[in-house]
Amino acid sequence: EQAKAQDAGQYVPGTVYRSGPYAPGGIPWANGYADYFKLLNERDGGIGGVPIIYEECDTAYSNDKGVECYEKMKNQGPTGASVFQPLSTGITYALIDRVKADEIPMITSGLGRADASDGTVFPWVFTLPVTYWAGADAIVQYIDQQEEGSLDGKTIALVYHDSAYGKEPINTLEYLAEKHGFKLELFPVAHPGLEQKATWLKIGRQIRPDWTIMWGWGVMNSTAIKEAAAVGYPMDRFIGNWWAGSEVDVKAAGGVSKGYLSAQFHGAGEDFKVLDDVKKHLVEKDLNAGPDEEVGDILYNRGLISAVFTAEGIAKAQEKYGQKPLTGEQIRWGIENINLDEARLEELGLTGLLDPVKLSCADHEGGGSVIIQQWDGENWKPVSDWISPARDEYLRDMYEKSAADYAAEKGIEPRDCSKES
Amino acid sequence: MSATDQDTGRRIGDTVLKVDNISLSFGGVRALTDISFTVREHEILSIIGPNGAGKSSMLNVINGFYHPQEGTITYKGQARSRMKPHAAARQGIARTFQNIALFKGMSALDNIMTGRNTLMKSNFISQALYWGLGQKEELDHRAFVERIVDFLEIESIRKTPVGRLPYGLQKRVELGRALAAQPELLLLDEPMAGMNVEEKEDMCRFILDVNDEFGTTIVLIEHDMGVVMDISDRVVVLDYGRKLAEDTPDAVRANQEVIDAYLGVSHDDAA
Amino acid sequence: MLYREAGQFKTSYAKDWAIFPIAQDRIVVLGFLAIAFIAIPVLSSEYFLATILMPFLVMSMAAIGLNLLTGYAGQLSLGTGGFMATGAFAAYKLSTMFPGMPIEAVFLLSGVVAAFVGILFGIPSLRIKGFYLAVATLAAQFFLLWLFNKVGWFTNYSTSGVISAPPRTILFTDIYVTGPEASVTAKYLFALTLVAILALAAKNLVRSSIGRRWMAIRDMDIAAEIIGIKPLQTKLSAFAISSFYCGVAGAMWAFLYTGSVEPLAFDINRSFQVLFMIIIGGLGSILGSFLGAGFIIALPILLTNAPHLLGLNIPVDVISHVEYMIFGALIIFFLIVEPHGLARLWQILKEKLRLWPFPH
Amino acid sequence: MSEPAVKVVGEAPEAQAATPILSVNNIEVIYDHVILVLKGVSLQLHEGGITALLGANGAGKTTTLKAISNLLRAERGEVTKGSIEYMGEQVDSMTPSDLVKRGVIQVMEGRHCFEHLTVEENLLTGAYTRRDGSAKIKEDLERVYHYFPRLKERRGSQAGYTSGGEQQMVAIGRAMLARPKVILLDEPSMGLAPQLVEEIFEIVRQLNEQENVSFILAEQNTNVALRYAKFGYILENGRVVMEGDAAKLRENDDVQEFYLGIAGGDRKSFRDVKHYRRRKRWL
Amino acid sequence: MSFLNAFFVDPFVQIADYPLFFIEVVIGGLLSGVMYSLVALGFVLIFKASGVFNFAQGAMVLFAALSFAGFIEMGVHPIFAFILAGIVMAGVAIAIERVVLRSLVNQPAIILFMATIGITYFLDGFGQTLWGSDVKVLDLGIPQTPIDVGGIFINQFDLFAAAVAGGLVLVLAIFFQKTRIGRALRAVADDHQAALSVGIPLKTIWAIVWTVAGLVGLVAGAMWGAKLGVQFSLALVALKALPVLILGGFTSIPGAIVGGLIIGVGEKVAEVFWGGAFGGAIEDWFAYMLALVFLLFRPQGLFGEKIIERV
Ligand SMILES: Nc1ncnc2c1ncn2[C@@H]1O[C@H](COP(=O)(O)OP(=O)(O)OP(=O)(O)O)[C@@H](O)[C@H]1O
Ligand SMILES: Nc1ncnc2c1ncn2[C@@H]1O[C@H](COP(=O)(O)OP(=O)(O)OP(=O)(O)O)[C@@H](O)[C@H]1O
Ligand SMILES: CC(C)C[C@H](N)C(=O)O
Ligand SMILES: [Mg+2]
Ligand SMILES: [Mg+2]
Repeated sequence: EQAKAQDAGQYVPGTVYRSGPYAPGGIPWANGYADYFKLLNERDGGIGGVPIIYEECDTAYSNDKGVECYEKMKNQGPTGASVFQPLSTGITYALIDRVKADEIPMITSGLGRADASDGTVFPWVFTLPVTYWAGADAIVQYIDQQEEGSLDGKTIALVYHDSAYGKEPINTLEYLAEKHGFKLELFPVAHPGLEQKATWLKIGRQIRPDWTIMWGWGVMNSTAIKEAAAVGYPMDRFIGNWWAGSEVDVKAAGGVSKGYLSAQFHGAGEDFKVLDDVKKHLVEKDLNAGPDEEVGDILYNRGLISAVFTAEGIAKAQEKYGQKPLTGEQIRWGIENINLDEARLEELGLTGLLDPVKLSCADHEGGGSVIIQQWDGENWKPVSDWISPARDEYLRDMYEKSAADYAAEKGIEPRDCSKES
Repeated sequence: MSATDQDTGRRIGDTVLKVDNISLSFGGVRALTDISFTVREHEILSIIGPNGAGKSSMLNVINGFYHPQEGTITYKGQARSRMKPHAAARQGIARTFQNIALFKGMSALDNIMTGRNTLMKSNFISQALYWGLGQKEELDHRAFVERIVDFLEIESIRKTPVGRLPYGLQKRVELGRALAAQPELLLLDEPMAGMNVEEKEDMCRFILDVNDEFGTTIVLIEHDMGVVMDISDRVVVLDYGRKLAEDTPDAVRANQEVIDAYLGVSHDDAA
Repeated sequence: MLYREAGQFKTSYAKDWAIFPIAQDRIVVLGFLAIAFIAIPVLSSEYFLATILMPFLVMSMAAIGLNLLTGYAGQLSLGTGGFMATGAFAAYKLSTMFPGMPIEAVFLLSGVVAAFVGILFGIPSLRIKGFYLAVATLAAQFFLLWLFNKVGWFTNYSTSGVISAPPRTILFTDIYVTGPEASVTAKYLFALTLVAILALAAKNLVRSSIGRRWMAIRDMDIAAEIIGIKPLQTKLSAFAISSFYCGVAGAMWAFLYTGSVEPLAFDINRSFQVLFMIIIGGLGSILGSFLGAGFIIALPILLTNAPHLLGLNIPVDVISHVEYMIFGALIIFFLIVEPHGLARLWQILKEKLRLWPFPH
Repeated sequence: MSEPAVKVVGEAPEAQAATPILSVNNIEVIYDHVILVLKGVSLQLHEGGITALLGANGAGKTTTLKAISNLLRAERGEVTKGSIEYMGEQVDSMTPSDLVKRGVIQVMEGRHCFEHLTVEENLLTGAYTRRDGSAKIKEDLERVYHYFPRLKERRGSQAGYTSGGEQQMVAIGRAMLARPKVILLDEPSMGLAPQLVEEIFEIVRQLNEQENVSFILAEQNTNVALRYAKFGYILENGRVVMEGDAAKLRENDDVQEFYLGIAGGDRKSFRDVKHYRRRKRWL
Repeated sequence: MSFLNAFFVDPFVQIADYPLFFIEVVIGGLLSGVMYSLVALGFVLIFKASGVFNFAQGAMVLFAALSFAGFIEMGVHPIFAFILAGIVMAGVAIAIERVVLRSLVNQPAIILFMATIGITYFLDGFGQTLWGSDVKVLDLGIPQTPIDVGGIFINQFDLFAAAVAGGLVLVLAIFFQKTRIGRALRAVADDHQAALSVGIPLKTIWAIVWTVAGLVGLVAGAMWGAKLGVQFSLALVALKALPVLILGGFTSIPGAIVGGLIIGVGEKVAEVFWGGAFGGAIEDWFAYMLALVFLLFRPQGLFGEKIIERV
């Protein structure tokens, strides 16, 4: 690593998992994440002329390995690690204190703790473009549309990975159940989720909820889909969140998964400009990290988008601090001022792949939106427009309240955003 | 020659242990049928009999490891039909085993120290700190155990893991462990099996010494007639769970039934 | 330096039964302590402290705990993770319910809580033995984890079920040892002190009567009972004390190492990990617990970084797969070389050293 | 290491007829890489011979036998010097099972029955390497029962629950079922009732005479051993200190003193042996 | 109060109200139980035959499945792929005997157990290095859809699995009936050294047993793989087999089946009807608690060999 330390460049750590029980989901994400930085280096020679030094460390989706990777990489490169994106809510929790102490920003795109969207309490954590809470809200909005606006008396089941991750949406859903008057049934699934027969017998044969939402990951997803089919539960009323809606999940489950729905915060497929570039600059030169046909897969795209956020943060920061390797502290400012509007998305070739996002000192989520897609046996097809979660209505309040509690427990003095430049 | 006319200070007192109509069976196997005999204070009583006669089982009954279906054991005046082995130990009954039952993972010394566990009272805190009573106790008992070590002439192998010791020495260590408890009643199950004459002589010496120095009562199972006849005061003969005889060595030796059932003809030169 | 006890006469049993009867050993140990307490904090990098030494210390503590139970008392247990979790959550509850309570007390008390839980799950050991018991202790493992995961009370009703250490200082000082403000060095030294003291205590236990009772039960429970050792008491005391250590280890994990945990951190793999440590390190050996922890914790990290250090550029997945293979191979290798663990290897080395230069 | 001068009583084994079926040449055995146990042991067994291996506890008898039957490895012991030949072949190249096939079987010290198997199953395991059909095996089984009627009574019960002596019988019977040429008997008399001891040695004699089975007996019961053996070796901590005709050995004074417990012709009582030592230590 | 109600009243009320559903749950339990048994069988084989608690069974299941699926991906016809995978497993078994067991003869059970853990790591790594960590879809052409038997849904796939397991047990039973081998196996389990001394060739015996265990693993892997897709997580099914194992007894082949069924039904019924009272996801610990309860009455498991206590 000494060698690397010399040549100037922006060091970007990749805490990914290509091994362990969750590797099947971790790998495509990691490939997308890696490819985007390679693309930047190949196509534009880095960001603002500063080449990107991208290095991976395998966390195997385990918290302590994650911490170890973090500690190992945080001081690498000329200016230290620029941004961490631990692909795990568990690791996120383990790092929250540390990134604060080490002054390194952490992006948790579509994962992590939702209340971290409150930038006043969590200056170093970013949840763009959507949190699990927002996701849950969007899914219910979709269901509400399908039910012509009357969820009253309906039953919605939540099947969730019984961990920090899976529990995230619960309080939101409870709130909404209250509000819409539907009945919420909870079904925790113990890690790793190989065995769900009981759960699905109950759902499919006894409770027969009108809709079922899933917060799953890894083998749990395909198992759930199979068992759902085995008890004859209708796929088109079964909605997974974005970690339970990738090709791996539906393919592993086989034919029965036709009609299965899932919520995404980005588009699927490969007809996006940025992916053309990937093909042109990487695939054709055989520089891409994974198999060629993977480009355009849900998780690949998500990895790539997550990389976009990192890159965009760095680019923004360069506008203020100059085109050189930057410190985490400076990049934090950059991310906080990300503004991916239509124009910028166009510029980056992301149109259609991602909905606009704009962050601020207080809002670290940036108002991304969610789209529901359906598996038709070959591909994911959008079945809704971009749904924007009801943040102003209540989510922000929930964030701030929860964040305030956290601040109290930790003795954190929330910063005053009016004073921030 | 029998032991009653011995010149040592040893007095054969009255009954310490009384075995009444003990019957024990395992599923089909009748190990003991209606056995009765008594053990007197300070005496050396031998139990002999063919293999599978029920000798070891008898000892197991006495120290509460086997629970007889019928009969009672009266030890120091109080009768019982069943008790927990560790309770028996606390009442002063110690024993050695036919198939050596040492604690293989520990040194000879530690094995013998375990023999004193019933006498050690300090709590685990003071042991953890190795301070106060904990330490004192350790050292006192160590001192006592050293006497046994020295008595059994096993100084040289104090610290050797018993697993590595040859059979004969293991037997000796086991005796040491039993002695460490300063028992009133000592049950020995074939202590001399697998020893050569010289070693047997030593072992006899130890047993006799224990018996007349500490006045320990001894119940001995042994197949070497030479030994049995020489050192025991009385002999009980079992045969397939039944009692054939209970008498002095000489009488037993003379008893035709016993000869047929057990001794065979050539026992004299067998010793 | 030659390794001989020649010329060192033990004039009293007290001396003979000192932990390290041979002078050379004493020196070595003191040397180690000096390094651990002074040299390392000064010299070593934050990464080394935070990600190798901390888990090493924590797991050593757990390993000692399990070694008392399995290595000394012969009760195979796979509930370690559960007992660690108990310690962790107890520590969290204690320190949040009684903010005034000094952190030292929090650690010890959480150990005590774990001890009681340990006793509870130790009861079956009376009837159940060997691998059956091992798998039975898994009941503890799974139940406890489920409990902490389910019952909001343990996490003060945090939605995520993740607990994180409140900032606390050492008694009579304002040095933070937990929470974000705590410096790695402070944490390290604190952990080291805990481990050093408790390791010593463990050593004392196993070489005095209670330890001998455990080993007796381990080596031959029937004979043990017949010579007057009460199985119930002995086994439960083993479970209690062992769980105490595991509990403290758990608290250390949550408060000193990761700083925040969800129950998953103590899942069954943790239990197995600790078991590996004591087997590789040496059953029935306190030293072995450390060696084992070192082997199981440090080795994988070393393996992961090896290619990096060698300047090779191997994709991470290959690395971690190969790491698995090498790790497994090494375990087997060491078992074949010395089934009784690294500690025994060390012993044999010493014996050879004693005989040196003669072969036998 | 220097071979200690072996005191030979009677003619040396070489002088005996034929070439040895089994010969151990100056072997050295080490346990756990450090514990040196055999320091150059040599002995021969002749076709149809019965050789007694005598010696105090820890002398190395068991170790010697295990070295021959190749069971040492399982105890982390190894032959570091010397060689062992069975019918001209190096033993160390064979597995124990090869040896059994070739006719060398050991009856281990301390019985080692398969406690979960019934007595009969235990016996049958002895026939594992045989290929001469179940009929023959059945025959031999009956033969064993004929020798040990007690076993027939207990045939159905798990070996783990049989008495010490019964287990000893099982161990010996098990070996007999392998129809071996050479049996290595480790302390066969241990824990057996006197008349049974005699019986067992009678069996040894019969097997030896009728079926020409050769034996090495590691024995503590020197008296009996020497009565049945034809030749004897005496081991003292890892070395052969004396060897010669059984008959001659029995005459030998030291042997009488230390191994037969006979002083000045007649047996001294166990009660008053070494009284002086007792006095000495208890004053 | 509400808890007591949810615990003592509701479940029974439900069962009474929807007997059909209850039956359905029981059947579901039986079927998943069989799947556990498939894995447990491998454990039993090896334990019975060598007294080794083979922690690597899970890894072997994974490795076998990976090879199987891998060969298929290479375009080999499933039948041949299966045979090839079988050969691979035999190779693994022999390698294990050569490298590991042979050198650890006569060592305490716990040491051999640890060795199998080493094997586990190695196989996990090796398998993924060879075949990669992504999910391999394994389609045995067995319909996944349920069939409706008088209002009760039964998953055809599970039925098929059950049939396979049944057949397997039969085959194994016969294999062990060949008394000479069977007896030798049990002898080895009791006392390695004694087994050696009577001429039982440990090496061959072990090679055989591990091969068979490997094949059982292959079958289990194929079934589970077809169910979940072949991926690392397959190795974790071993955890589901453990309670089955203790409950049935480490040494009993029928025990593995019966244990599986009991655990299966037990945990499903508990989860479905009592899960609510506890807030769900009680399956895992319930399985172990159930096994524990059985052990308290039979410390050697339902069908295990009696533990002999003698002095
Ligand atoms: N726990 C047990 N279960 C079943 N049978 C038993 C048990 N213990 C002893 N037996 C049987 O009871 C009989 C007597 O056994 P015991 O060990 O007392 O004989 P012994 O007199 O000691 O013989 P030996 O001199 O050979 O030791 C034997 O037939 C034995 O098989
Ligand atoms: N597995 C082992 N590991 C270490 N040392 C051993 C081992 N087995 C035996 N020894 C040592 O080897 C020496 C000889 O043992 P061996 O058992 O051969 O003696 P022996 O003549 O058979 O004694 P006995 O008559 O008591 O059986 C003993 O001193 C013993 O300590
Ligand atoms: C991060 C994603 C891979 C989903 C994962 N289960 C989590 O922790 O949120
Ligand atoms: Mg007996
Ligand atoms: Mg011997």
